[in-house]
Amino acid sequence: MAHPYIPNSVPAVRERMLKAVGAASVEEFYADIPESIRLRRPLDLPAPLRSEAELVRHLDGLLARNTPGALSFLGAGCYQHHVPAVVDEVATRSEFLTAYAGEPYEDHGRFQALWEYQSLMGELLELDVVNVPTYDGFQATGTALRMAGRVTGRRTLLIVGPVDPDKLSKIADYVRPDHDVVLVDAAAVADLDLSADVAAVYCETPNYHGILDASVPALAARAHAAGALLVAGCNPISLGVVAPPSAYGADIVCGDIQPLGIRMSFGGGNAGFIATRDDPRLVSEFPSRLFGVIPTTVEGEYGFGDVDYERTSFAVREEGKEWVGTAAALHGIMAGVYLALMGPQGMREIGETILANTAYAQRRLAEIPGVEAPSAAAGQVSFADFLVRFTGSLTAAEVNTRLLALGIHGGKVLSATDALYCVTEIHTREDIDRLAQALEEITA
Amino acid sequence: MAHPYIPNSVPAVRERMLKAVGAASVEEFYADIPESIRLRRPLDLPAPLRSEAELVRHLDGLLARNTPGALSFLGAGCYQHHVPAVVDEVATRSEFLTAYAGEPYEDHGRFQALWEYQSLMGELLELDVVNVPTYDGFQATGTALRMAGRVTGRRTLLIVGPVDPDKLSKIADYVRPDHDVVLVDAAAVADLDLSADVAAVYCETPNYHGILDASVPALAARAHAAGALLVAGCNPISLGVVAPPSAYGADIVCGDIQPLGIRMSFGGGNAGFIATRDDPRLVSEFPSRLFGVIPTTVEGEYGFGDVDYERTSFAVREEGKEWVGTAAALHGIMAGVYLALMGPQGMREIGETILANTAYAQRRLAEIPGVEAPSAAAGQVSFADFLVRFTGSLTAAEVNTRLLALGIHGGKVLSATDALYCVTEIHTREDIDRLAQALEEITA
Amino acid sequence: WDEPLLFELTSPGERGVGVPTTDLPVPALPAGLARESAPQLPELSQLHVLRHYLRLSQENLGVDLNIDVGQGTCTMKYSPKVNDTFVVDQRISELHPLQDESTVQGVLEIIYRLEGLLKEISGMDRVSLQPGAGSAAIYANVSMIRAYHASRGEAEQRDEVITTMFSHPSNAACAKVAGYKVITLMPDEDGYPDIEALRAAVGPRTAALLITNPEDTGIFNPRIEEFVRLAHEAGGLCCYDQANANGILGITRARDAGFDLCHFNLHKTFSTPHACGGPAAGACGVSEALVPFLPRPTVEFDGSRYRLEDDRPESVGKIRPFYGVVPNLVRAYAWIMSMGAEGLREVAETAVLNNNYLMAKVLEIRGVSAPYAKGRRRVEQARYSWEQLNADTGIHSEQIGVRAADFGTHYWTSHHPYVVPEPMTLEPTESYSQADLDEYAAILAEVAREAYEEPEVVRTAPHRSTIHQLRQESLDDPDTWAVTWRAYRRKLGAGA
Amino acid sequence: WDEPLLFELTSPGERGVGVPTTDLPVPALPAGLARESAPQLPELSQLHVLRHYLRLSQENLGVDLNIDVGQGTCTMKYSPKVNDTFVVDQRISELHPLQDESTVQGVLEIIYRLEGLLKEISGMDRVSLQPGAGSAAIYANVSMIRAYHASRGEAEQRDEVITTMFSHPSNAACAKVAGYKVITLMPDEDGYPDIEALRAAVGPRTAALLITNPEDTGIFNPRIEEFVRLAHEAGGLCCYDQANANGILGITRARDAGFDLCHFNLHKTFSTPHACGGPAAGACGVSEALVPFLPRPTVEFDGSRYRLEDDRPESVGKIRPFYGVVPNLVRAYAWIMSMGAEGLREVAETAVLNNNYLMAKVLEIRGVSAPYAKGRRRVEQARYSWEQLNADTGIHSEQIGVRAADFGTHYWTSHHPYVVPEPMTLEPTESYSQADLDEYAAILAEVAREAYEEPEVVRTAPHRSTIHQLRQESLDDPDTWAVTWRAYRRKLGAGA
Repeated sequence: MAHPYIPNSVPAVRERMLKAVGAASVEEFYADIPESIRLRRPLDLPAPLRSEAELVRHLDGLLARNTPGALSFLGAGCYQHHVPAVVDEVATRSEFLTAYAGEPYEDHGRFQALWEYQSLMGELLELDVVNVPTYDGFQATGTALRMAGRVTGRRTLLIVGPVDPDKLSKIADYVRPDHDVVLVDAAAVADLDLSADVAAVYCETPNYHGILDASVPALAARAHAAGALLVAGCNPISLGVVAPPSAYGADIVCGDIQPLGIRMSFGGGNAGFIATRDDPRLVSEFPSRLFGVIPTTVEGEYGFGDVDYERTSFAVREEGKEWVGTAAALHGIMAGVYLALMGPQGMREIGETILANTAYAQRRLAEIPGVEAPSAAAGQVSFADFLVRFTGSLTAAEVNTRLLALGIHGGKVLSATDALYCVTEIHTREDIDRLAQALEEITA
Repeated sequence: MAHPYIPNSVPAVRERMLKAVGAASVEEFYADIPESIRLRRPLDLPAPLRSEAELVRHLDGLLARNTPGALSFLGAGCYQHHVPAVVDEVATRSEFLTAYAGEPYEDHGRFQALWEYQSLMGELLELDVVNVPTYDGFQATGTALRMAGRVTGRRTLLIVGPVDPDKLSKIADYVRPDHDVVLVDAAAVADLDLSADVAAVYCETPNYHGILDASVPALAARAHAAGALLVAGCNPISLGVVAPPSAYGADIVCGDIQPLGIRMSFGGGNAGFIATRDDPRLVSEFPSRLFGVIPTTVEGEYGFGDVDYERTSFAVREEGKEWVGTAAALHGIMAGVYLALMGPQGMREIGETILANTAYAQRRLAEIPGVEAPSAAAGQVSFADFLVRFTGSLTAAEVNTRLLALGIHGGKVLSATDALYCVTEIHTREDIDRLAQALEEITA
Repeated sequence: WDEPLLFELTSPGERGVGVPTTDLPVPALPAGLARESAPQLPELSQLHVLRHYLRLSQENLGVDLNIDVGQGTCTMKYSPKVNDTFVVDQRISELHPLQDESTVQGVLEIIYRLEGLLKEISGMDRVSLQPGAGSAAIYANVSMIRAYHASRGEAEQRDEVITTMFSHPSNAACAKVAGYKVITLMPDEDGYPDIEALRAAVGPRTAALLITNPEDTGIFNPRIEEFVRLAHEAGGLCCYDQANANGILGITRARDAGFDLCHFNLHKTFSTPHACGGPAAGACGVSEALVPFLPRPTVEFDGSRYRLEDDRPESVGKIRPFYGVVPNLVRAYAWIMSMGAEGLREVAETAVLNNNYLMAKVLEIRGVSAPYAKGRRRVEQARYSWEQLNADTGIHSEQIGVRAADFGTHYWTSHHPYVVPEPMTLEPTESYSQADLDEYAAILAEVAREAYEEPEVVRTAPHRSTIHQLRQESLDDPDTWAVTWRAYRRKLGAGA
Repeated sequence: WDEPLLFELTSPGERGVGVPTTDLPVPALPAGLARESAPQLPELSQLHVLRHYLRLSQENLGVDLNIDVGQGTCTMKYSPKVNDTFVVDQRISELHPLQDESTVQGVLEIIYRLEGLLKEISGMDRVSLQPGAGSAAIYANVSMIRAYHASRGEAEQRDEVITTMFSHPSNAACAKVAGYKVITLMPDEDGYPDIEALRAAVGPRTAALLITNPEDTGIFNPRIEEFVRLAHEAGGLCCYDQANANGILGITRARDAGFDLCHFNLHKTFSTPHACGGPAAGACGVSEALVPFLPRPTVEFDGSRYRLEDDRPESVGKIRPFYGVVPNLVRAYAWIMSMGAEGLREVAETAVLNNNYLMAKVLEIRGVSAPYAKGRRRVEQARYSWEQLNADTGIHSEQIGVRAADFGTHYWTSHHPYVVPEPMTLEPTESYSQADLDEYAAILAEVAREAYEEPEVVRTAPHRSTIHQLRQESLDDPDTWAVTWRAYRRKLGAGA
């Protein structure tokens, strides 16, 4: 019986084709594979689900053991935002979903959509060069730091905390042979003597704790004075209201575009961006593909191609900058659709709503005895993520367990007392009040 | 603030356009609408959900009050079958979903897809003429009977029961001015004197009770002998194994294509088909559009257009055959995709699986004390739908209430004792056993 | 692409999808009911079926792809993608209509709420959402009219229905199916329905007046109240075909002009997608006197639970299976909720502005005119005439339309008979931008220029379509028409 | 279509989607952190954004639309639509990765089961599914190799990695990033990796051998066991790049040849869609000795509950955020489950049959050859050379490819440097039919004919693409390259 996914599994067709190539059986094609490494038994796998109906039923049984949709205050690097239906519509178009690299002619659409993504991010970041997305923000950060290292020829990377420990783990692994990583507090940077070996100062706005740190804008001058670059992370969805790092002198800006219209998917919705000024010294250090717009032989027509291809490992293998490969292009197209839908007005509104919700949530929770909002208490403004401290008898993890029983996901637990909560534009005032009431009950 | 669905709601644009047409305000365009009928207040509607996120949340709240997915034995005119993902993929393509009638050139794809649907149904039904779908099987039946009436010029319509009372209601309303409807049992037909006023004998295979009635094939000869037409309903998904009505002499075949890859959608998934031999006397009585394949000025190229357009109300208003309008074209395209995926092998397999499951379910349920399967007991073969009789203390409706508490939808209640259950290819043996066990418990 | 026919792609032995098979015994079928040979369906792998239909889809346009202002009377507006997401949701798509009411409260609530919204929008007392489309709703209304007169013992006496030439042909055709004689009023010289003709037509045999307003010409009948009064005085009912409601949402309502019944096309005014010609959805609004005759069931709410009420003894019965094209009811509900009163009025005003803007642009083109009501505005659509261009060049309106396909768009002429010679009906709705309207008018202007300067280009169009000019003759000849591949093989196929 | 740039379609004041606004006070931002002017994003209505991207999509191909056998090494196979339905399901798409484990048992089970399937398919002891794609998996493997040697105190000593020229460039590049010197073995005259060169290269500085097999030429290295033995004898690890596994599923496994590590590209062999270049997914398989170094967390099962284990002290740590590209893990799981052992073998055998069939067809074309291993079969892909055609006509392989676009398809040459002159790499996979392969070969034959008979047609191609020939020069010049619209406006735009 032919398999629906394998047209030429029809026995008569196989025979016909074998005959056409003069082979007695497919074994002939494997002549180069020595007997000693041949697997002479069937793979030990579960019996196949041959009908689509059975497959759907099997998967449905597994998916039924997942529970989405509860009221959730989780963020910490993966954000729940409303994804406009048009983003999904474009992302699921066969033409985009099943294409690959292609060439500029028959896959013109993909080149244009990705170049437009770069351009939209460029407007948001106020920078002229944005890459075709890399895997995720962790990778983007690792690469941005390595780029700074190559530009400066220096070894030390100064990471201004707080930074997600998982991201730090990735950075440490990724830069290990060439760089030393030093983690410092934002507050401590002012006192630090930036030695001549500092390649980059890395900071985030908002940072891991959601804080828009007032001390960040001054970092660029300090870094530049020491001959280092300022590498800045940011959450792109904040940029309708928050200044892009380029505005305060960042040399390389990086982060993750998951918030821009890409679903959380249990952490599968990431894609990393890296952006710089249009300075050949920086541009030539990108490992990623950079699509450029170019004229064609017909006046007024636009085409697209790779900028400075000779940078890449595709062109020169290990002599290229790091490596380039399949990464997260479709997420770039999706983020492009998102930004096109939002426009300047939408980005401003969403930024304001999130800022207002974050402030309200901290205010509201801090009213509860035994609950504190330390950043807000310190006069700091947070965006989406914010710190909550439980000073009563329950640990943050215990609070979460009790919240879950009420159908609420509490924040990411950072320590016995602290957790990182998150609100976005999808949270209503009533949602936040519901959390507050639950916490009042729990901590009472 | 501009509405995302109304580009020209931007105030500056409106002003510019008003100026371009020399109008002071949109009021001028309404000059012909007398003041006496103007609504000089805003409509009293709920406040709009201006953001997509709020709209989604509102609808999600409503949809959360629906419970799909329980084990269900409901059929009776709306069938749960597996819908291949490719059917949905094609059905949700913007190009098909948002197009309308179009013309043969710029909307060639739609014409071809619908002609192919007609052709696929033609193979299944072994008939040369199949319409672009009408609304549903009820409408198709009403029209098929009216066609028979016009062909014969006679008044009486002999309906061989059992027939869905809702369908009978539709037929009665639809043929009222021109026809008298007489409902008879299949068994009774043999004894009936078919008078000279009979326009059509109408029968169904399988019928409302799911029965493949052995007496049906003989009806054609009796009808034809009396100068009447045999109008036959059938469930198209049975036709991989069950003979098409054309094989036993039906003149007009009709029914609903919902089983062919169209989701139930609370009864919104219908579309009606009507098919005949390629006899101009019959063809000229179709009210629906009939697409035909035709050559173009380029050798070997196919185009499509309307066959015998002058039949239709589009062409000659009330002088046409009944009427034609927007009906259910996309459901036709979907059924076409379904049949193309299934092929002869798939249609045979699904027919066999349903026959086997229906027989097993009757056998299994009839083992339970107080539960009978009267059709099976009478030696009749059923397809998908089948009768179940509860002879114990509980009514069929009470049984359903108790099944629901166990997460099972019982069949459609027909009377205090009888219900119409249904199984398809999606039911496993274990599903049927689970029903049986539940009924054992309930009726014990 | 120039995608072959599905049947030409068959490769014996391939299959597109696996089906559950069973070890259970398959019962033998009664004599004569067993299929003897397999249906000659094509055999293709899944990718090949998909590719075929994806390519066909790319050979099609739609609201989303082109500037779809040319299908006048069809109200081609944007169908928001978000509303599609609700109906592919299993909590709609996988509901069986006979499920226990306790498990479908959400969908019943949506139907109930949508009825409420449409009651306010039309001013009527109840609304049935059962009809499958606009013409089905017209038929349902006619059936209710028949039941109403029958309930008063006037079924025999009242056997005439009056409609107008610029109302949709289904008004005439449905009335005929329901057993009525049809009287069609022609327009007066200004394009308004002729009130003198109405006066002559009404009488004791009048069952109803079925009328569209604005008519398909985009002209609003300003004497509509008098039309209604004349029909009422004769004892007839008045039924409002609101297919063209898009330009008057929140401006004027069926109730305000005294109608007894009305219908909406949810796939037009209320944005559900046209789906290549359905599934659509129709809504019948009626005044109190007609409520007993509404199709069954209705959805009722007792303050805590929604339920289906089937016990309606005077009802005309079922218009279609179950309760209507539910997915489109959900979409229409969502659309209205995303609009609100202010939004609906903005829709109407923008649609009307767009139409009058486009009309001004189109009337600048050589050879085109907008017959009737000279110098007056239109509501949301307009019927134009290429009569002058035809007189000058011999090119017909249909040919202009075919040539427009080369520019990635199209238009529709009008229903038959062509009262307006060489017609073209445009309806830009609120969905298209000023730039779209400018571009569309520019395409028409270019084709008109060609008609005057290079008529062969127009006459031999299309040049950039999937296919070339059709040989239509064979469609009306029983010896050559081919509605299926079977018929084609038999009649025309060289052993294909 | 020739769709304009998004930025050219802007219409100030329009917007594409509404956003929740709030009455709550918006806090003031710290000095220097408030944005001073709105980003210059385009402003379009929803329909116009949608139309733009739908038209762009129609200017693109993909596995579903064309005979996508020309992207050799990429394993362009059918991605079943049903598998997409699982990942748009909210029970995957709306899961937060930090949700309590009790609420995500289903997805954890899928990851755990997929690991089990890939363990059997590769023969390895554990598999990490965290890497975002193939190259990321290569990097993860190199990082584990580094950690392994470091754990044995040999980090300093072992600073060389050996790979082959016909292995993917990321093997070389990732090793370099991880701090290794790279030694690249060239093919011997039969196209097999040169074993003498390997003998010369291995030694106490060898950290690992990174090797693809079959290589990108489609040639399987029959001495692979000896390669592994030589590396092992020198104390190095052996890491198998299984990007080209599609033709050998169930035939031979990484474990069977003695490898310590391997990786799969789930978007190649296991059918997850290529998505214009990702998101993809990578899987790293390792033998017992390498298990401690796997990225954290792993998914563990205690017989009743699945959980994430983050406490892995020797782990290389995080390779990416959270747990991998979960949607693609779900798709790959579903695909394998729809295949089973027999199906996977059928995939491999059919892919190899298709490749050898296509090769026979292609080699009939004038001007093309398949260098190396003359007369021997290939596995699932083949690298061809148009060297003869180029010598005869001056036409380059790239030009043949561009002309193929006019026939609705395309192909890829090879990675740089072009060891095979004028290369073309074809990999038909199991997804395409005999008729597809015939058609594809016919297109190449036609273009080759043109190259010989009407070379200008090829030289000036494309003729039927969205756009015409590109002026590539500007892409390498900092004064003219334009990665964004901002840059374009500044450098080249006439005040655009």
